[in-house]
Amino acid sequence: MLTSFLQDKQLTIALDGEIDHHSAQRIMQQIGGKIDQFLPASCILDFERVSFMDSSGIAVVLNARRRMNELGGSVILLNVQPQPMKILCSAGIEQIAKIS
Amino acid sequence: MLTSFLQDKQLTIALDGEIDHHSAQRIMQQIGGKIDQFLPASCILDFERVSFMDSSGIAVVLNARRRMNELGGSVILLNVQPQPMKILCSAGIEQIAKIS
Amino acid sequence: MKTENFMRLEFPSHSANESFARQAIACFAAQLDPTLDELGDIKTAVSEAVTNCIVHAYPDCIGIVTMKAKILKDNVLQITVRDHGCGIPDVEKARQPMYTTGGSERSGMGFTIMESFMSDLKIISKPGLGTTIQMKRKLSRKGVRP
Amino acid sequence: MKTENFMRLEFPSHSANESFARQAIACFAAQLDPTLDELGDIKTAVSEAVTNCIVHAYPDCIGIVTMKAKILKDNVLQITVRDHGCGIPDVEKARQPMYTTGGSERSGMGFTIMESFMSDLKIISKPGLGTTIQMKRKLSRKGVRP
Ligand SMILES: Nc1ncnc2c1ncn2[C@@H]1O[C@H](COP(=O)(O)OP(=O)(O)O)[C@@H](O)[C@H]1O
Ligand SMILES: Nc1ncnc2c1ncn2[C@@H]1O[C@H](COP(=O)(O)OP(=O)(O)O)[C@@H](O)[C@H]1O
Repeated sequence: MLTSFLQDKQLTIALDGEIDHHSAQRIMQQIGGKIDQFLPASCILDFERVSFMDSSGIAVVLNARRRMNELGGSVILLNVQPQPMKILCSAGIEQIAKIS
Repeated sequence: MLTSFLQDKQLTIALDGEIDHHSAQRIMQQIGGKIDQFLPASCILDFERVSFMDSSGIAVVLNARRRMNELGGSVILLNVQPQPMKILCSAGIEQIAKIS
Repeated sequence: MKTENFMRLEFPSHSANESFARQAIACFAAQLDPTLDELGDIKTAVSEAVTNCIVHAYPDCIGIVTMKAKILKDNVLQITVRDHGCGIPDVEKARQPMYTTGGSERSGMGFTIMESFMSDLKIISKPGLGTTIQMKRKLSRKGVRP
Repeated sequence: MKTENFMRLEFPSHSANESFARQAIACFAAQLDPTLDELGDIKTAVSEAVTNCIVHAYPDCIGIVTMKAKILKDNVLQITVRDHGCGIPDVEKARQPMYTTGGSERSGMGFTIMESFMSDLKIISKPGLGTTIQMKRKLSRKGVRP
């Protein structure tokens, strides 16, 4: 289960490990479940402990962003390591989610 | 090159990395070269940084022991980690070299 | 190692084997002494190619995926990933960024990433017969390292 | 993973591939969540079997080594290592501890180690045609871990 906490309507979810197609579906479901549960104003995905990610991770971010759009909120990506950053940039993700 | 030092006619050689057939020949030559150079009374092989060893490592010890026998000296194995220890024990190496 | 080296790895299209394939290529590439960055690129490209076999080539069954790697001269690593699955009807379309037949779980960025992280991406596909992906990567040579 | 998994890996008999074969089996075995000790045993057995192909089966040439691994029920890993090299004239003799045709660089302990670290060691060999080594290892089951 992903760790998460809520503060001032801001939901922070800490992702973990390698994100590929094998792990992505479970991660998407967990993120979706938490957003549905807390209905936050913004959703922070903490990538600090994501050691590897392929394009399946892009779909994870896109899905989170779609859910947050429905709530009128935003998605922020935190502590993105070099390899995942390369993938996110190659998909132009900085145009749809804030990377900080 | 393996690090080594000589004190009171005792030659200590620090082995390093994984010992398999690929690396063993070079290691044997280097140990032999150092014994020939210093003609020590005893030869200590420090296994602290040997992370893996297969039966090629047994041949390394047997070769060192053969050289030291010719000089009337002994071979002592130091800081042997669990995996290499298992290999050495399965070959009954404690009967021909001191493990401390 | 002076003489040419290669490997050929076969495994069934279970999604758990995506990480196995990545690790296997990383272990094989280790002999070329790649940088962390280069290793990341190679693992990503393999992850994309193998995932495509699992998701697209064999959508309803488990089939065999074959990954080959070969060391060419001048520190070039050549990787081939092959399936005998459904094939790609229109390769030009499939190569386009964001194009996917995989729904919201896929981003359509697989080929785009392979193309930008590797060189000479070749896609050979016959509907009903399967797909072969070939790509290369020149690694910074050991001697040249600071 | 519930469904049966396997892999098949081919590589040329360069001695640099000994460590590649060890790492590949370790990556594949990872799905069974082995202990460090179990992983060490499996890597050692593979190192012995692959080295034998490199040193004994193909003494004067480079040949192909095939390593297969398969997950059987009850967390059993089965490993097969095969060459098409010179073969073993007397398998019973070869299995004896300290028996080697490899001179002072070999200890003659390879088969003894495979036998004590793994179970069901089978050696099938035909002079001139090659050798197949098959061995198994039951891993402590994940559920039973403290
Ligand atoms: N090995 C394959 N077998 C069949 N179809 C494939 C294969 N690889 C890719 N495709 C097709 O090409 C499309 C684009 O692939 P890609 O760029 O990797 O993006 P994605 O995997 O996210 O869909 C896929 O959606 C699929 O229709
Ligand atoms: N794959 C093989 N092909 C041919 N001969 C082999 C093979 N494996 C083992 N042998 C023979 O069996 C002997 C014993 O092998 P082993 O117990 O592994 O010890 P070692 O490799 O140290 O000689 C070898 O010396 C060799 O003569």
